[in-house]
Amino acid sequence: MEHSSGHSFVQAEHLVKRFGEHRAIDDVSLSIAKGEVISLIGPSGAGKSTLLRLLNVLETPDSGTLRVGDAAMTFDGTPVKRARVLAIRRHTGMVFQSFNLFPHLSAVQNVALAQMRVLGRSKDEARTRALAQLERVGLAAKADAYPSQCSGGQQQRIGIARALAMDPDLMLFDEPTSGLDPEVGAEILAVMRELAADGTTMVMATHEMEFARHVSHWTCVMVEGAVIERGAPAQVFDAPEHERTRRFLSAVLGR
Amino acid sequence: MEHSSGHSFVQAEHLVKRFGEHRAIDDVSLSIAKGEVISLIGPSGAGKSTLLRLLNVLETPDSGTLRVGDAAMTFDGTPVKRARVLAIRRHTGMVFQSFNLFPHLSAVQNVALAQMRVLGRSKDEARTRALAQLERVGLAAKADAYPSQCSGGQQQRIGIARALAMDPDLMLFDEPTSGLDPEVGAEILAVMRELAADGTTMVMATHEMEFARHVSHWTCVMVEGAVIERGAPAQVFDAPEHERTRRFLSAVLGR
Amino acid sequence: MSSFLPTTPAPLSWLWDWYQWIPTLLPGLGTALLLTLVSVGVGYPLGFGLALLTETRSALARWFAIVVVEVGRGLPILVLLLLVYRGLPSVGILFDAFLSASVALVWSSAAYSAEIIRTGLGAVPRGQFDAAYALSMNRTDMYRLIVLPQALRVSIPPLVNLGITMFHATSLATVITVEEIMHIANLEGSIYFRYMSVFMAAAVIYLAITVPVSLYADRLAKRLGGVMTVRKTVLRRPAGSVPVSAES
Amino acid sequence: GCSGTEEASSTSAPDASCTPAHPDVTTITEGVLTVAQYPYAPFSIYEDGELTGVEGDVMTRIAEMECLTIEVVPGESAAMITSVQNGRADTTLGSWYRTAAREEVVLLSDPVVTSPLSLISTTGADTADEIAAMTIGVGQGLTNAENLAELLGDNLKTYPSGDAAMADFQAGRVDGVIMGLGAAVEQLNLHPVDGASIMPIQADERIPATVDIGQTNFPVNQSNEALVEAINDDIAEIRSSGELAEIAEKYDYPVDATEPGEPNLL
Amino acid sequence: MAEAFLLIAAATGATLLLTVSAALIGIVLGAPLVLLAQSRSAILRGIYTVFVHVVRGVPALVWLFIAFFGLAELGIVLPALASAVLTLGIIAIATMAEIYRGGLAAIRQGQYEAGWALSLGRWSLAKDIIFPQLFRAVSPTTATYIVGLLKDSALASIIGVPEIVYVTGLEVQSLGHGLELFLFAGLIYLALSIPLGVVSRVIHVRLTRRYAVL
Ligand SMILES: Nc1ncnc2c1ncn2[C@@H]1O[C@H](COP(=O)(O)OP(=O)(O)OP(=O)(O)O)[C@@H](O)[C@H]1O
Ligand SMILES: Nc1ncnc2c1ncn2[C@@H]1O[C@H](COP(=O)(O)OP(=O)(O)OP(=O)(O)O)[C@@H](O)[C@H]1O
Ligand SMILES: [Mg+2]
Ligand SMILES: [Mg+2]
Repeated sequence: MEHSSGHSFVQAEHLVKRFGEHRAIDDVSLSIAKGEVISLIGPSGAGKSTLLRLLNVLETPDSGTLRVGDAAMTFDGTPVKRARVLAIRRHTGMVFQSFNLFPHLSAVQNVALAQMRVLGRSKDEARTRALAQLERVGLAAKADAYPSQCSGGQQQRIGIARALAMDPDLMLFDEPTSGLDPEVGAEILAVMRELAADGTTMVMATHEMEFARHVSHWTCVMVEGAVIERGAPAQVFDAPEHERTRRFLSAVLGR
Repeated sequence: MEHSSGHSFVQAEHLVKRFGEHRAIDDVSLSIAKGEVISLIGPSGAGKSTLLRLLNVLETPDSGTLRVGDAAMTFDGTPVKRARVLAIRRHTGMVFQSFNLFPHLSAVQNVALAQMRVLGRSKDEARTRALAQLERVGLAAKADAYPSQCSGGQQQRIGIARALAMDPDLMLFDEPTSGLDPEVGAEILAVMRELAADGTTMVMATHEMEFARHVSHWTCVMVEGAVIERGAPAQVFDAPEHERTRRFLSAVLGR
Repeated sequence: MSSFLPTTPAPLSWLWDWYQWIPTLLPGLGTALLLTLVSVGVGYPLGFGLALLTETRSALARWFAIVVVEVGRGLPILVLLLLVYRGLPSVGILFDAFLSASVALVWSSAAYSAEIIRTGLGAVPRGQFDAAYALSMNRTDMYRLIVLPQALRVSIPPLVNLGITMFHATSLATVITVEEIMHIANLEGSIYFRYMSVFMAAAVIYLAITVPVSLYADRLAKRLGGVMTVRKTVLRRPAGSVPVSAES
Repeated sequence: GCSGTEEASSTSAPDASCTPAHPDVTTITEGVLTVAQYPYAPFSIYEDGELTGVEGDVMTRIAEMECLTIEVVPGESAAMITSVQNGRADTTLGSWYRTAAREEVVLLSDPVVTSPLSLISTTGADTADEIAAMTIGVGQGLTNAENLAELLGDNLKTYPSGDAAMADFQAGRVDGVIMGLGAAVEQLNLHPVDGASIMPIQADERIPATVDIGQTNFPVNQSNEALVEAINDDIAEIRSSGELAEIAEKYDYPVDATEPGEPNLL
Repeated sequence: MAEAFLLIAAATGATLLLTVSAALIGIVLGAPLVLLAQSRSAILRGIYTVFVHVVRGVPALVWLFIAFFGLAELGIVLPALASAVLTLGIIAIATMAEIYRGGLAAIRQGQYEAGWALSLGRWSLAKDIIFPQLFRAVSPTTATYIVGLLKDSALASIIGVPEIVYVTGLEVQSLGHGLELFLFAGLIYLALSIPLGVVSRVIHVRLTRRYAVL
């Protein structure tokens, strides 16, 4: 955010992503300091998921620059450098809107796998940590179930535990609470607060304004691929500057 | 609901569904009058999705009885009669938690297909109606996009339009607003009110208590496969009888 | 005694003189194509039926299908042919050569395609069946419009493989005097002792049919796949990717 | 039975003090005569490491005279001549007729025996006119097959082997089978049919092999003149010594067939 | 005839040797080949297409002649068994690559993305995520192909490899009884293929029961 002072941990400038004719991300710049929590709000199809996916280069921007920690990249349509992409992703965890769990692995295996393969943890250690993360999201009982045997909310939490277990410096959450009841939502909120306290930088897309207000330091409002408004949640929610933001937020209250 | 007076449109009695050892649905009975809207709330994994799937026999109950309109069935472990199942489904539309869109068809084709094949509408008529339903959920612009080219919330709305287009007497919504921003959520709310006004019976699982409160005539609280409390939303939310319900709802307010 | 180093009249001459045999072999192409068409056109639908039967609830139907499939793919086509052509007369059924060949090839191709199609059906997410059921589609429509198009993405390459195998396998019909390409090729070879050239000519004729057909099938599969998800290599992600759908 | 192995296997070992009748003969492997063998009784039989049969015995004798060890490369008929053309075998046996078409691609040796085209049928027919009115089966590669095809049109059925043709004769799908005399005797033993007889076909222009009787030979690679000359000398020697007749008798083969006369080409 | 049955049964070894070697070659080398088909480079993809279509399009008999006789003309004289293994092996590579290509289509894009987001290395992504799902997607088709290969190995009889069909042919030559002997040979093939079919069914049913495709 422009608002954040000091050295930024994530720095994105003039990111553009087109799908055919459609500009899904239209010249977005972001600057996030270490340990900050940013929430992205905005109507369906505004480009929130796409922006998150650009931040760990799952989607390659058409143009712009991106820096996460020490790893910086410039995008200009030429093939991206694998090593740089890997360096960015190495710091970064992601919770997908559609979860993308590994269907052939049980919950605990889903969470343990990358720890063993990427962080080089032993099988036992990875399992212990995986169970701890599942416990943290209230899923200890489902540790040995396969994703197809879990309810929607349970799958979502496996996805969260999987990303948490990698101890990322930057967490990207795509609607982390969309399928969760308020009770579990509150647990996840608590987890995110812990993470923030530990200095983890977080960006999350969410439709739950209350959630955004409670958890984030800064809120960005996205509409049609652009960030039209940004500021502290209290400011954005209570005194939106932009007419479009006002209209968007009125729905929450009007509901 | 026991509360509903007069002739019921949906009547479920003593439904039980096990997955292995686990009783996902544990002796649930429901009675819903024509045109009523029922909301199912409760923690993740409580069995809300499973109950909805039992109501159109996508999942076969292990025991119990079910009647929807004129079509009645008794479950006792013997193979179910196809004709009965079809009769039940014929009245029923469903919006899935994971959408289950047809990935090889565009949005408008997704919505038009069953109209042509099941209701025997002509290609033109089906398309016109499909476009009208997409319009209704704010998706006219994405009519020719494939599901993989749509955002999460857009996919969810295609799923809603697909079910609506069949003019069902009974609609089963599995978290219809989970991926939707408040603005679109409000639109869907409006659509559901129109449906209710037209006499469509609805059962929906939701995590959004405000939504449940606004749209439903009755609310059921599910925990561990059982309906532990039921009543008018105002009553359940404001003066829950059950200790567990109180605990569950406190999270909403505490957030 | 020094060792003798053999030379052929013109080494590798078969690489360029095969074309002379094309006119001789071509008359066999019609028969081969007709047999292939029958074995694919009748065999694949039967295979689809068998694939459904092997997953059905009725144990009787399931076992019937499994036996038909296991015998059909386990017995060499040659033996199937001999059974139909030479074995059936002993129980009073006398099929002519073409009909015998058709029966044997159809059986074989149905058995093989059943397994291929079963695999493809298994790759379609359960949610797709759920959605079709919830929309009250009948089974025919569900399979035809929802399930098969998605199953085919997985099944088209092996089904094309199988089609080519059946096309080549029509040459087995030579055993019972059906005059197709390889039958003529063998005959000409035995007269002129120019087997390499003759077989090359046969290969060219086969290629002229199989390459366009399998390229077309590829394109078909890509059309089905392109709109669903764009796959990427395990190695790397090409630029300009399409995001995945949010279905799970 | 059979004991073919995929690697060529040797039969008799030559005497160390052996003097070849033709010292200038060269073969693919020194001291070894590699023979592509198409099993075709009674001409060519390979059993328990021994090459026998009417032609097999002759081949064994030739190897002895040239102080060569026989190595057998077995296979189907299509692989035989190709083996000789490509230097995988020095020569081959299995009742190969001398034909003009073949002479263009391999060296043909002098005739070993004749094998007159014969008809197996239940009617005792033996003229081209009678044949023209029948449905006839032949094994693939039979000489004059193209002439028979002209004579019979669709009524000629070609099988991959004589055995298959005979099986259909038994099943009643064809009225008769045409093959060389030797093979006919062998096949009728294997496929007995009530009232069937074997008749050499009477000379008729329309079937050239009945005018010019088919002569079997041992084809050799075109670049190995020395070998074919040695084979020719050796065959003449075996014939004039009376050995050839003895061999024929041993296999119930007509002794007059061992005097084929001047080499011809079909 | 009893002796003939024994001899035919004894030829099973050669048939199995041919089948197993060709199948292994195809299963192992088909995997790197299919990577070509997935490559970003149009040239590599073109190479894949040409290779697969030409190898699959030409009848195996012709390849066998080229391997056995054609190579000999170039001075590369392979023994009969080696020629047969080479021929069937190369065809198996192309076929398996196509089977893998179909199987990969069953794996959702999200699976790759989750692996990338978790920074899994290529090898781990392939081994831990893609392969198990691919295995499930192709195991019945692969089993079917190996059953076919079992019988295709009979091709080697042309150049005298003493496998089941060659030996059966010899016995028919000397004894007649073509129908009975070939039927017997067929039963051997059936006896070999049924266990394979059963194993593949059992594996597939287990996997399907264990986890559903999401
Ligand atoms: N592969 C694609 N091809 C074409 N258009 C796409 C593709 N992926 C996304 N889009 C479009 O880009 C826009 C932004 O999509 P994105 O998924 O980022 O939205 P979002 O803000 O996450 O919405 P939601 O809240 O519904 O998840 C949408 O209009 C979508 O239709
Ligand atoms: N196929 C299955 N096999 C085993 N257990 C299952 C299966 N499907 C569901 N379950 C279990 O049944 C319980 C109820 O699941 P259900 O999906 O109905 O929950 P839900 O109330 O919809 O939860 P959510 O709010 O998270 O969607 C869960 O504990 C789940 O793990
Ligand atoms: Mg999104
Ligand atoms: Mg649910």
